Amino acid sequence: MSELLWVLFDLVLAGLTVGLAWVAVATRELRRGVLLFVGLGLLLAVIWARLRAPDLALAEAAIGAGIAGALLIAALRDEIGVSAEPEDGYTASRRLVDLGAIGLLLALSWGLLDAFLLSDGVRLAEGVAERLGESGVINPVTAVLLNFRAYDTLLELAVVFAAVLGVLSVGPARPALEAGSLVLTGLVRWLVPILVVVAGYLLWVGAHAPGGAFQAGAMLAAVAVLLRLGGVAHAGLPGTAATRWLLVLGIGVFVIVGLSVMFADRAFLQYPGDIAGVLILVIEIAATLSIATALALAYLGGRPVGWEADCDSPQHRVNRGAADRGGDA
Amino acid sequence: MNELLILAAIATPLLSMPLVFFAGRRWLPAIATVPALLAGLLVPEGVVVSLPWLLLGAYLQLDGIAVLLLPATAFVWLFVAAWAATREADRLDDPAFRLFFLAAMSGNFLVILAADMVSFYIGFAMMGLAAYPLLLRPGQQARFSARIYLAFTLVGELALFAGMVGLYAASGSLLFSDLGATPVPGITLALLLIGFGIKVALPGLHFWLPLAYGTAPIITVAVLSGPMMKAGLLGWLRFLPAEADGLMEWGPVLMLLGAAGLVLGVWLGLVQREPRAVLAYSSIAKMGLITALFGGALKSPAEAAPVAAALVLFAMHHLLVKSALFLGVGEWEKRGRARWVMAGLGLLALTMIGAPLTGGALVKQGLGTAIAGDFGVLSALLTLSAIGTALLMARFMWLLTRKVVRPTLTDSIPAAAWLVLLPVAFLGPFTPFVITLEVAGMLPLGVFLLGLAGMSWLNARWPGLWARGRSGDALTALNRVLQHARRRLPTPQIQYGRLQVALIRPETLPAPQGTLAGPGLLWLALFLGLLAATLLPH
Amino acid sequence: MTDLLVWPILLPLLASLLALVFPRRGDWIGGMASLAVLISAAWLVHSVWDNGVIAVALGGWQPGLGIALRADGLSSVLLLMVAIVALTIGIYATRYFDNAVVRARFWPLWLLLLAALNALLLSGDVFNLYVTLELVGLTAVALGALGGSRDAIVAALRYLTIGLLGSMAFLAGVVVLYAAYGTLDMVALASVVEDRPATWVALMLMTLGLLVKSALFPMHFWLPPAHANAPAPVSAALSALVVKVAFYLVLRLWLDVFTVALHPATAWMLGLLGAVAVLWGSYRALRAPRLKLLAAYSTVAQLGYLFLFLPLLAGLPDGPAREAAFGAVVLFALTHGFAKSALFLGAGVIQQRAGHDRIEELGGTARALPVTTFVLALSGIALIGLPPSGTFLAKWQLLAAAVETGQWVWIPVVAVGSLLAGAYVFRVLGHAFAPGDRDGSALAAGREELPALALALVATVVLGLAAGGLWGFLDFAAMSPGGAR
Amino acid sequence: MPDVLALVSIALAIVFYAAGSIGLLRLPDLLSRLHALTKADNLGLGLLATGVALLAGDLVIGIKVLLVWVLVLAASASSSHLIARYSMQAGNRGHGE
Repeated sequence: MSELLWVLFDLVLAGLTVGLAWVAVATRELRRGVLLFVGLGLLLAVIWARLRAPDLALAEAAIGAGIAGALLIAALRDEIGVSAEPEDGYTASRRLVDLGAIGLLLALSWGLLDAFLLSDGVRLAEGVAERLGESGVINPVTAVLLNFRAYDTLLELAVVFAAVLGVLSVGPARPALEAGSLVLTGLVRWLVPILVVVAGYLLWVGAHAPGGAFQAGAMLAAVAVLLRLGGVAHAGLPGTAATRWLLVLGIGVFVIVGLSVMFADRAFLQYPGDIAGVLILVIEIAATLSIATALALAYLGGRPVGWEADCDSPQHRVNRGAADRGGDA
Repeated sequence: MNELLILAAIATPLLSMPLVFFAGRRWLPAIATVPALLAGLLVPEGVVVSLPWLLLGAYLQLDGIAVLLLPATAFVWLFVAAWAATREADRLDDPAFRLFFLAAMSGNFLVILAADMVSFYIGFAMMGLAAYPLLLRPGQQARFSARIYLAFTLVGELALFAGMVGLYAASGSLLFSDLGATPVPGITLALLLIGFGIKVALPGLHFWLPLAYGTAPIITVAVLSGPMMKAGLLGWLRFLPAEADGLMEWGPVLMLLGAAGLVLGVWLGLVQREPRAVLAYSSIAKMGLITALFGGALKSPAEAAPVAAALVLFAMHHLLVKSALFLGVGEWEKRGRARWVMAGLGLLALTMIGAPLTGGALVKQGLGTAIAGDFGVLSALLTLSAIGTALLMARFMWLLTRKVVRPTLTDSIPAAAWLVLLPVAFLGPFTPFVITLEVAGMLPLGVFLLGLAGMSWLNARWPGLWARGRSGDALTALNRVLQHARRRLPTPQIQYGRLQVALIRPETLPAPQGTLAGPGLLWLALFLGLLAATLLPH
Repeated sequence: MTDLLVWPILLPLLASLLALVFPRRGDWIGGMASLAVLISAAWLVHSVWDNGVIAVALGGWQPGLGIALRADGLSSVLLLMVAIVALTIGIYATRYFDNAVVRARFWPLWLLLLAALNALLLSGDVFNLYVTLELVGLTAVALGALGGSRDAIVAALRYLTIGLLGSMAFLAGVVVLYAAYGTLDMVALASVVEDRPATWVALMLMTLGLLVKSALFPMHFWLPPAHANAPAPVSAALSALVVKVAFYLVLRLWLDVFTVALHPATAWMLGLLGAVAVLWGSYRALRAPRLKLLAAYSTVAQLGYLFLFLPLLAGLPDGPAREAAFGAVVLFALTHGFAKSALFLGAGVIQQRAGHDRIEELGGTARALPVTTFVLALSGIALIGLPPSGTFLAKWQLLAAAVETGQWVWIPVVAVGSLLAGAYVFRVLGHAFAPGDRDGSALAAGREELPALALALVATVVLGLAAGGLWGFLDFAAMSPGGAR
Repeated sequence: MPDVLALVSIALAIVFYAAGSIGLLRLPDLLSRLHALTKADNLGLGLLATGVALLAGDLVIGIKVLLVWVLVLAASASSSHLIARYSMQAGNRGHGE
């Protein structure tokens, strides 16, 4: 009976997700689309939870719905005079894209169906369970992310780094908001310490339960978003030099740890069994800080004030104004 | 040592290319020819250089043909370069010009020395393409001529490349020495015919020639009409050994084309008003004769060897004379009808028509002996060519005396270079033929003199008759068509703007352009096609 | 010993971090790192030459559970190409970006791109490939937007969107593969893949994603604006390297991993698209009003040639002929990498000196910038496929393979494409040699012109003359797990 | 016994949620809709939290759920306030406009 109920629930969930995704894409008003997208993120988090992947659910809720939503809304605010009117031929092209998407979906389903028919069920999970004891952590997800496939995570950190470098190179940050109302600043003042504690908890708990650097980083970034909304121009970021260090900390510590084990005649990232847990924690702390900084900078939408003050020799300083407006050679 | 000298012949111009960027290296091209000249004069016949590691394997050989052509070619390059080196107004002071001059020179030597197809092709391509910047000069007309030259050259090189691949596929070897054994597919032959036919300006493929010769700097024309043009003949000799199967039926085709070139060249040459243009059509006529004779050799393989030998001598003579003639025209353009210039040009015209006691007479005699067998048609062609050339040269000399040119130069150093080249060209290939005074040799001389007299008489009788002659032939029409086509051809404006409408946001686009139907359908088709393709076999 | 695989990835990655933290030392950090990458790449090629395929299991976990890095002949040769091109472009960039602030933005991204390219070339795991593809795509987009103009940013956004579409398709393919075979390691996959729907769909999705990334016609439309509007050093890298690694993946997947599922019809279809790309790209290059746009369209055409090899490789039986064709495609890719970067750097020099790169107004360039004009001519030779460039040899093998397999269709395509290439190259040269009012010294700027010259010389002279060894190297160091080689 | 209490509490929560949702859809203007919504958020979630805590039967979990409720209370009250304020500044005076 309850089995059937769950199936029903799953079906509703799946239908809602597809429908919401469709509507989010199909809506002609961008603001609507963004809000629907945030809703979709929350729905996806529920799905991950249903699939017993709480780590992913957390990450999806924090990053996919939370930070991404904030970024989209912030971007939307910058777009002045966005026209929501459909243009001629828009419908026809839309229909074609729809057709393509449906085609891809069908092909994908066919492939997956065949894959499940073929598969003997042996997956990475068995291997992970077998070797979990050697990884230094108990949470299998963290074991995969920070040990078995740590190299992937390193490159993903690099992806975040690349994205923030892109943000930093395109233009200066948005102007700060004026200070918020009393209620808002009060709420911010009240929430920020709690969020910092939660971030720390998520980071710490990652070793044996759902949580980890990405979720914690997103939580810290949420602090920055809140501060910024509350009228704090620098969004809690330290000075530019310190921010630069924070940005590179995650990858830097990761690589340095990975390389230093090589002096003990091991492969890159092959942690010694007895201190693996400590090393993973060190990497995760650094990564959390970097991710949070990167996301906060992305929310600022560009270079913070004074970012490039120390970049150039004095004779070039005069040009900086021009460079900040985006012009260069 | 010999091998090194052969390598140096090609490498010296190549390696001196970076040096052109330093100021004051106007003598560099002249000096760069020296190793080639030495190789041509000192290295005995038959020396082979093997570089199997280079590209697909490079082989150089100084065979019977190269031993004759290399020194003559190097000699011409040397004196053309020397002639231009001291002349302020000529373009050797431009580093880029010197650069491509050296490239063309190196390519020319490589063509002569190459013993495998790829090396030959490299030389051929280097030579042909490097000539393009050499043809460029300020002015719309010169740009147009150069572009036409380039178009023809590119087509020719491509045809040659494809033909080469075909030959390679048929014979499995890149060496010329292995080519005789295998039958050549028809399509390959046709490609080679086009490839080299453009270089020797067969009728229909000749459009580039009068244009280029009319507008290019004189030193470019001197090397283009002399040594570089002979690469076409060399190509035929190398790629189509007469003993190969399946070539016999192509003999008549070549003979016919050659004869047509001969007639066309003489006919159109006679109505030209510019001395350069007359020389240009005379080149077409001469190469027509060469083509016809080569066709004759293909038709009867048994007697091909002496014909080929005589052809090489003929080519050697022609390359010397034609270059010297053009340099002489250069002198004439700068100095007007100075007496010694006219005398020198007259001597060159005499050797060109094969007047007695000249090198021209020698090679003609050699050709006559070589085709003495059953080449009835060819003998007739040879006579026709002799008469035609005589008339053309008469026209050329007459134009030189009639046209008024204001002298702009009085220096004499470059003239010295020409004056050294002149006797060599006049006496021709210095072969051990006995110089005999044949009655037959008097015929062209008579025609030449008669032609001069006749032209003077006609001009006196109907003034302005010759003024109606045109410069160029179908080219003027072609030019018009091209200009028209250029205006009419729309630049395609297919934009994929709408894809971002769906992908990003419509607002970021400057303006609506086109529709998504195109790319969308393509994407869909691509997708379905890939899927279908994966499904097909199962 | 196997550790040397990580250096080409980690060195530029660390240098990228340092360049962000010490923005004023960017030139120095970038130069040293590029040099170090070059040394490590050369060392890697040397080791592969000695030992054949090199692999390392990262973290000590066997592939399947962990991730493996692998280098064989193909990837190490491309790695060396990337290192050389990156070093020369880096030297050029120190001069091109005359504003220290912009240079401070350039270096971290540039070094990150270098790390990403190397990571992609060395990766032995399909999911990791996806991550590297994303990294390459993101850094390339950010670099492309560095110019800051509206056009550049619009083009970069378009590039980003289409790139994401491509990597999503690739990821979907990876998902299907993992669902079907339970492993992500390429060698392991090669031994277990079967010829069945899951494989077809995965192959199709991944290929589709890579086609977008490698800008094969008709998915090329994003390339010309993105490559033409980026700063010259970035355009050079985008055209020479970034597009190339996507093609490398196509080659790797089809010839090494999915060999069993590779059917001639699929290869033919890609070949046909390549043929259209050759003709269309060359034609558009001929009509392009600007030099950099011409170079970008020429990239579309040259990538088309690479795809022409696929049906030939699929059609050739194992043996020397197939090895020759395989070597030829690699040689083609290498030559194009060097030649196209040289062309873009040359175009950059002209653009900065003249203030524009409109082809019609290039008159006088030959006199003012003889070395750069020479660079244009040299890289043009390689683009047309004239000897002694590497492209010449590659086209020779292409035609020979077409004759051998009886696929005559490709011969006129190559012929017409080469003719068009000749036409567009000489169109530029014709205008460059036209008289103009500018005059200059022989070598206008050593640090700008010499890198371009070096690249052009490698493409046209070195690769052509010394290509013989390449075939032997590729043959010896082939990975050949499920592959036929 | 706690189960029954929990069920009752959750059932009540559903009632509040339903009322809130209907109010959101049916009420005429922004301020009254906010009014309906806050009821659902505050009381509905509070009852739901009580029910869940009772079902879990664990003090630590109960405290965590309580914390969640308190946070949501603060957040929803503040955001409702902000929305209303913004709407007032934009010229909306409420009541049937």
